[in-house]
Amino acid sequence: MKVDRRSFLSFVIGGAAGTALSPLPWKLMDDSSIWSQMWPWTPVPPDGEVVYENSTCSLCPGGCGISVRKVDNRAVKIEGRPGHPVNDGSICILGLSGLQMLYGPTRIKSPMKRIGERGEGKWQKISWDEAIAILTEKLTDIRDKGEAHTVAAIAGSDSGTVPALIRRFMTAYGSPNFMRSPSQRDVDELAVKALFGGDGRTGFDVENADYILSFGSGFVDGWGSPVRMFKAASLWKEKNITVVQVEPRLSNSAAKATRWVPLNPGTEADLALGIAAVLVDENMLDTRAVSGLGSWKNDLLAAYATEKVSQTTGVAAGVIVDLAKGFAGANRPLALCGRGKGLVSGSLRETAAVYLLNALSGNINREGGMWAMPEADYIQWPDVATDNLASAGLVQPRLDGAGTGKYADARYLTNRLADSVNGGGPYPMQALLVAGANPCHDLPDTQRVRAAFARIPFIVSFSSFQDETAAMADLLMPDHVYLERYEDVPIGAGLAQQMIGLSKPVVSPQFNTRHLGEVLIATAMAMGGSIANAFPWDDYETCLEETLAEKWDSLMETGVWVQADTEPVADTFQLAGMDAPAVQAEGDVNSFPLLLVPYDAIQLTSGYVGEAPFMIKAVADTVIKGTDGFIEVNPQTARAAGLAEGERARLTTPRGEAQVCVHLFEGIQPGVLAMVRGLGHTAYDGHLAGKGVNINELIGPVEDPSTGFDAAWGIRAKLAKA
Amino acid sequence: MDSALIPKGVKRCPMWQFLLGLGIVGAVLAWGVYAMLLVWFKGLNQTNMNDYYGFALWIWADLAVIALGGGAFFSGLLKYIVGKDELKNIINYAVLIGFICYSSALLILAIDIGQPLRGWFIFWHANVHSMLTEVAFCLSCYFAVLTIEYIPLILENRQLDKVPFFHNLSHNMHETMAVFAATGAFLSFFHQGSLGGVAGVLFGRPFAFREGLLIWPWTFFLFTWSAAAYGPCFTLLITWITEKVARKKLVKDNVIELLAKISGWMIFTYTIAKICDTTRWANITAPGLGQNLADFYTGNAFYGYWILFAEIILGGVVPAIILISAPLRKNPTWRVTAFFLGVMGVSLNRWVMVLQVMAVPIMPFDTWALYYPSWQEVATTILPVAYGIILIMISYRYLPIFPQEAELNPIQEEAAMAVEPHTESVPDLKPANA
Amino acid sequence: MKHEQTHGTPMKYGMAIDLDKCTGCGACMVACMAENNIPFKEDESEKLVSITWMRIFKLSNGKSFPDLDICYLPRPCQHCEGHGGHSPCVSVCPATATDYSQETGIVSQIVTRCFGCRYCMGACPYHARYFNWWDPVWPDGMEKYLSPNVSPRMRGVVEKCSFCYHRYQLAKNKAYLNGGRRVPEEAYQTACTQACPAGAIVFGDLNNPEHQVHQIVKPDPDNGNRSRNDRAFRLLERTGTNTKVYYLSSREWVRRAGDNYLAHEKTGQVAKLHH
Amino acid sequence: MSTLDEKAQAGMDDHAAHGGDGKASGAGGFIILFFIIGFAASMVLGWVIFPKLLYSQKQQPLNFNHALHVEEVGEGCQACHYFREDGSFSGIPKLAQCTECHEEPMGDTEDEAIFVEQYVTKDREVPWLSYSRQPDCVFFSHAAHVIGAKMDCVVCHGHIGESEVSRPYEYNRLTGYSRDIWGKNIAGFKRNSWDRMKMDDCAACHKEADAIHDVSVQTQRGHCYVCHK
Repeated sequence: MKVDRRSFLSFVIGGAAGTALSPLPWKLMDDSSIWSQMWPWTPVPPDGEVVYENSTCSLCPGGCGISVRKVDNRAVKIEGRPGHPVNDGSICILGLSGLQMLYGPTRIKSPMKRIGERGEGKWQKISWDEAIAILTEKLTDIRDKGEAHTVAAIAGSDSGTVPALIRRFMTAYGSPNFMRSPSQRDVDELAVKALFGGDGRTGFDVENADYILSFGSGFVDGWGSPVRMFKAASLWKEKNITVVQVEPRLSNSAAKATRWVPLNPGTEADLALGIAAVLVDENMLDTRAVSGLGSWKNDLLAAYATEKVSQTTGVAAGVIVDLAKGFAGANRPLALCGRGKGLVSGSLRETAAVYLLNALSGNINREGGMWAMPEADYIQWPDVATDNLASAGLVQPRLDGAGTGKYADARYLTNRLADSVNGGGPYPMQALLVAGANPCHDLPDTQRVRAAFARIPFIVSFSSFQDETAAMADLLMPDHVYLERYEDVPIGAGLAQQMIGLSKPVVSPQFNTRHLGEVLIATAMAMGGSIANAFPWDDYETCLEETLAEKWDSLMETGVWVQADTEPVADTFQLAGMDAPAVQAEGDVNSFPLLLVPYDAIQLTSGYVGEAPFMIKAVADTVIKGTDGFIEVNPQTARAAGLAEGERARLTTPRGEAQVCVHLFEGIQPGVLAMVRGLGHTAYDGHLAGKGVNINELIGPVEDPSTGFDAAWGIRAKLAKA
Repeated sequence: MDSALIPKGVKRCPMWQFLLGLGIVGAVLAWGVYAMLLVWFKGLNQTNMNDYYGFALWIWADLAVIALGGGAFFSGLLKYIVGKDELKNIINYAVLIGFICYSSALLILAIDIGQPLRGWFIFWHANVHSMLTEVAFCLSCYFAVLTIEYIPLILENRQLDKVPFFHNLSHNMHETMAVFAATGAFLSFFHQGSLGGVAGVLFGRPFAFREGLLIWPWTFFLFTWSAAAYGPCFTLLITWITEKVARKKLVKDNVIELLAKISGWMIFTYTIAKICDTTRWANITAPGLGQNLADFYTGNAFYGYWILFAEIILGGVVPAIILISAPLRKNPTWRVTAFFLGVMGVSLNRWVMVLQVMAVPIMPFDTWALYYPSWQEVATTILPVAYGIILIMISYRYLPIFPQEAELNPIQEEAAMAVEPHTESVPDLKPANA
Repeated sequence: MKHEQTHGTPMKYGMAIDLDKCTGCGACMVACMAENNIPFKEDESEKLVSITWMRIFKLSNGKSFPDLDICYLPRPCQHCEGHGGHSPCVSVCPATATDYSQETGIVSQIVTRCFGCRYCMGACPYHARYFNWWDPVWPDGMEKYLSPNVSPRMRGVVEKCSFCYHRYQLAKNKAYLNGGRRVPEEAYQTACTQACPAGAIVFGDLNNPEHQVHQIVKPDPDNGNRSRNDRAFRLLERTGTNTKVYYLSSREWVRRAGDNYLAHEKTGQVAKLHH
Repeated sequence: MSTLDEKAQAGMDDHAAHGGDGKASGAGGFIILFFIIGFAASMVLGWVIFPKLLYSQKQQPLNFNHALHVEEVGEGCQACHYFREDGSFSGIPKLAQCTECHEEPMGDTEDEAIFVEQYVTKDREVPWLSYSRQPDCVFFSHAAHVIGAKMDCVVCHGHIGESEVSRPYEYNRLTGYSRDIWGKNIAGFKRNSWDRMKMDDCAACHKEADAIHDVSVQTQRGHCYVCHK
């Protein structure tokens, strides 16, 4: 037969009819839509049994209780722990993002040693044994040369067993150079010592106060224990309490306050003393707890006459009197200080002036008042028996100068580290251990810090993450993250109570990381001798359990231990520190007509851990857009510079310059520019790196002459079209 | 070469010229196809749409081509139902343009949806409350009608017509065309209207929302009306362009003028309705929702009052007057100007009803969102234009689209030559009246 | 369920968000992202293509320094009831991928039904609906924290806040086990409510006088569910969206910013438009 | 076809009709034959070959004897497939549950040996293939059905509890889902309630049981979130 066109056509028609009557097209259509409903490349989270594990968050000093939801072995969500004395079920944006850090790709997954140039990012994976051997050999070498003191350590904090182990290691090794990341805690401790005469910190009973006068403290921007402060701020709203926020910029805290009092940047101390002067002048005082007021009253009145203060601060005289009356008229007024989150050590004069207000209103160590809390003392280890090498090292002066000469009262002057290493110190630094800190990003004048790091021959980072400091290291010995390890978390952060939280391993370690405590113990063992003897524990968990002693069981059960009654450091407030000179912004007014001030935002960690993708996602597009970082400018100032919203500009300070975008903001005084702290990372991955500008590149430490602490609150700047 | 396929009694450009033209437009088409594949394989991130602009250039293009394709149903209605028989001389082209417009719309929709493989859910899991469901059903049905209307035209190709089956099929289909025209008009009423309803039912968006009649907002009727009014304008504009390109007259002036006049009156009445609608909306509907005109036309860089003027005066009143007034209408320059303004007016109206709707901030603390399309969106929007030109080129070359062409352009000496070669190409079927 | 509805009045889940307390910290946004497997990209600063079921808007009173005042407004899906359950988005979806439940008052979004026409996004005046412009990709390892309770979405579909409906489903499972059907107030709370450190969000059944949200809002069914609380307002109440998220503010300028008003109109005192 | 041809013929002129007559009837036969060939071929393709191509089979990691276990443990299905305290359903048991009894090999079957050697001693979960796994977008509440509506497992799972061997796991190559969900019969016919578990099957059963949640304004049926997540 002949297959012609018609036959073929017929075949095709028959085929089409048959196909239409078969399941083929319909099933394919259905199945392809079902395929599109769950593409193989879209993850399907496995189901399983749900359990909740209680632990303590240590991503900031807040000490919140967390409850981690797990599905089989996976942690899937971090929630606030109901009933916890700090946060009672609530949680902050950082705490919520913890799992992105735990499972994130920027973790350091195993110990590594540098094989390329420093900072080049070329690493070789090594075993823990090898890592400990390298560290031991290096440290032994230095020590054997009698130069133990040239080794330094920077930790994120100095409380709790892990920092104590670092410090103990340094002592046994023979170096006085243990440092901690700077924060307002520095000046607070010093102020407690100066004003109350003992070691301790302040605590604020914010929940029971009935008038709040905050000198720039970002009570809803991350100051103190953030979640606790958020809850307090809501409580203030419910109780209809007057909250006054004094700061040059309309921060979120200022917006939440009943009254925002803008003032000239850096004049908080003047305002506080001006208010004190009004209190004295109008005799609205309760001086029971204050000693040495007598003759000082006249000095105060002379130096801080209302009109004069008004001129300095830019706050109208009427307002100053108003604030004084409001403060004095309240039953339990409370003044707070520490700008933003309190990330800078700060000025003693300002701190003392604000604490004075609390003292003058008679609310020291009282309900709703300011408490002078003693240091936590649960770590009671026997003293280290040092050998000769160690003893010789320990008597050397510290690299940062703290504890001697004009810095006699300061414990740590980490802000002076860069200058010291760059040639200003008594001796060169030969090795640096960094744990829980990221100085290459977080210390002011980052360029100089990095230059200093470049001079240090051997740097060990214990960071869990690929941060800027780890990038400068020679040896990476990654710690577990807080969800993988045991650790005690002493909760300071402005609480008027002594509390200890316990972090527990919620999941097993995800990578080949090791607990810092374990590494220290292992290294000490490897070094032998008196160093090994200083660490009489088999492992960190034993150390922790023995240290916490009777608290251990209750901590394991409830996750938090609260000391019932705490005896304050002292009940008497001595006048001190207030006659120090004011700290000025660096730079010359003529070349730098504007002022740049940093501000803190709760969406950014502004600390050791880098922001998780979730947090960056919650940042407004007037803070970062693409990789551009913004500065807030009053429209008047912007007009004068010929800049419009979103426009790129060149921001120059005596310390550096950067390209920024302009965000017009009426909430900031003309002539002042504000930039958020915490951005401009160069490490981590594309979710964080390269976004915005690190304000620490533009600002440098300004020494408070009375303490040596960095008290920079801003820097002079100029702004021009890019 | 292909002269056997070319309708009798007409002259076409040489093959090389035709192929060159096809090649140029084909290149544009290929660019569009490339963009289309990009969108299908990489997803809608290839566009500049965003969460404020869920609807953008493509939906505008859809609405615009469907309005412009309205010439098909309306001239069908006029010819087959109303009985304006002269329109038989342009109805073929109206159908072809309609076919192109509607197939383009469906293609763009297929590109526009985020999950093309599930596009059929709109039929299978239809939500009867949704205007888009109504659109999808009526649009598909009407596209089927247009296909049915277009098929006899294809079958009239000289070679196909020689197949007795096709010849008869075509003949029979012609006979029943009135039924299809009526169906088409009915379906068009609904889908044109539903497209208007798409914006009008958005009661959360005061700029788009309209009160109305029964279940439909006013925009439902305005869209049907405007499609009927401006669709013929587009048909006439394309006819004019085709005549310019072909460099010959294809449709007699009396036919053009008749359709132009009807279109003019339609535009006139539509514009009155539109003005009434706008007045009511501006004075009652929007203020009732706490908004006034200034909220919609100020405070941004693009959408100003000019758009109202351009749409209603330039695109409505002016073409209406030109087309209604006999002396102006008979003047080709004025007439074409009116066509052009009309097409602009209705396209602008659709733009406003899609893109300005998305741009206007609704929550007082929200801001204007402006948008510009990505090249992929532009390319995929030009794709149907290229496809349309190609289909017109082929249809014009091989199909007797314009019944009056031969009469208007008598062929002198080459007539015999043109017929000759085809006898070889189909040896066993000798044309009856060769 | 037929025999279920006889068990009592249907529920109407809703929220009251106290803007006096809200600090704009973003915990609700991140709690929502973590709870609902919301994806993220390297650059999320282009907010118009950034999926945030809960989004915080910054409102300002428009004044100059130092009289400027700002207020943050968290915006989940408002779960509009519209008229009889015809919310703006639900009524326009051509494929019934979103519906309104008379039993819970929740507007659903079924991403596997959605084919991505985005009409609902155009219909929603709150911009509460988000399109998956990209395939969701979690950086290596991070897919480990994904919750099995919420199905990750694929490219090309619309998604939005569900009032953490899966928590209701789970709570109901437990209720069944305990021999009941009703879900107690504390057993079903959204992730944002739970996380909010300022305690600004209260969630519950607006129909249930025992629920805190009812006590705060005091909805008036005879007046289009308007709140009887002087501090309360709803977003774009005049459009008739009839939302179930109520906002509270003691500041008049904030309440006025919640809706469109002609210059002469008084805040919160205009007749509701009927359609 | 022939009627059409006749019709066509009528339209042709005499000259053409002459030669075409016989030819047309001969071709007509072929034409029908070709139609039938095309039709039959595509029917075979669609009904026989296509399902074979569409579905693939996998064997379970080891053979599981349900019948034996049911006999041993008493208590019925709940002994191993139980409700957790939060009301969720445990589904296929984890290894830990099995090792409660199987720490040491019980009996001397080959499968028992595989189980103990490969999984128990190595502490590896058995990668069971779940015949009834619904797509990820589905929320199925066992509590609502088993506790609330007191339904028997058999209604959805069939008589798997009586099986002595694990049947092969069939899955759709395109979607990856189990054939138990998407229908054993390619034509979509169901003999038993457990033959298919697509959304329509849920709906049909709910309708039958008069358990229609007519709360969705749009569908007049159950709210989408009743069964979706």
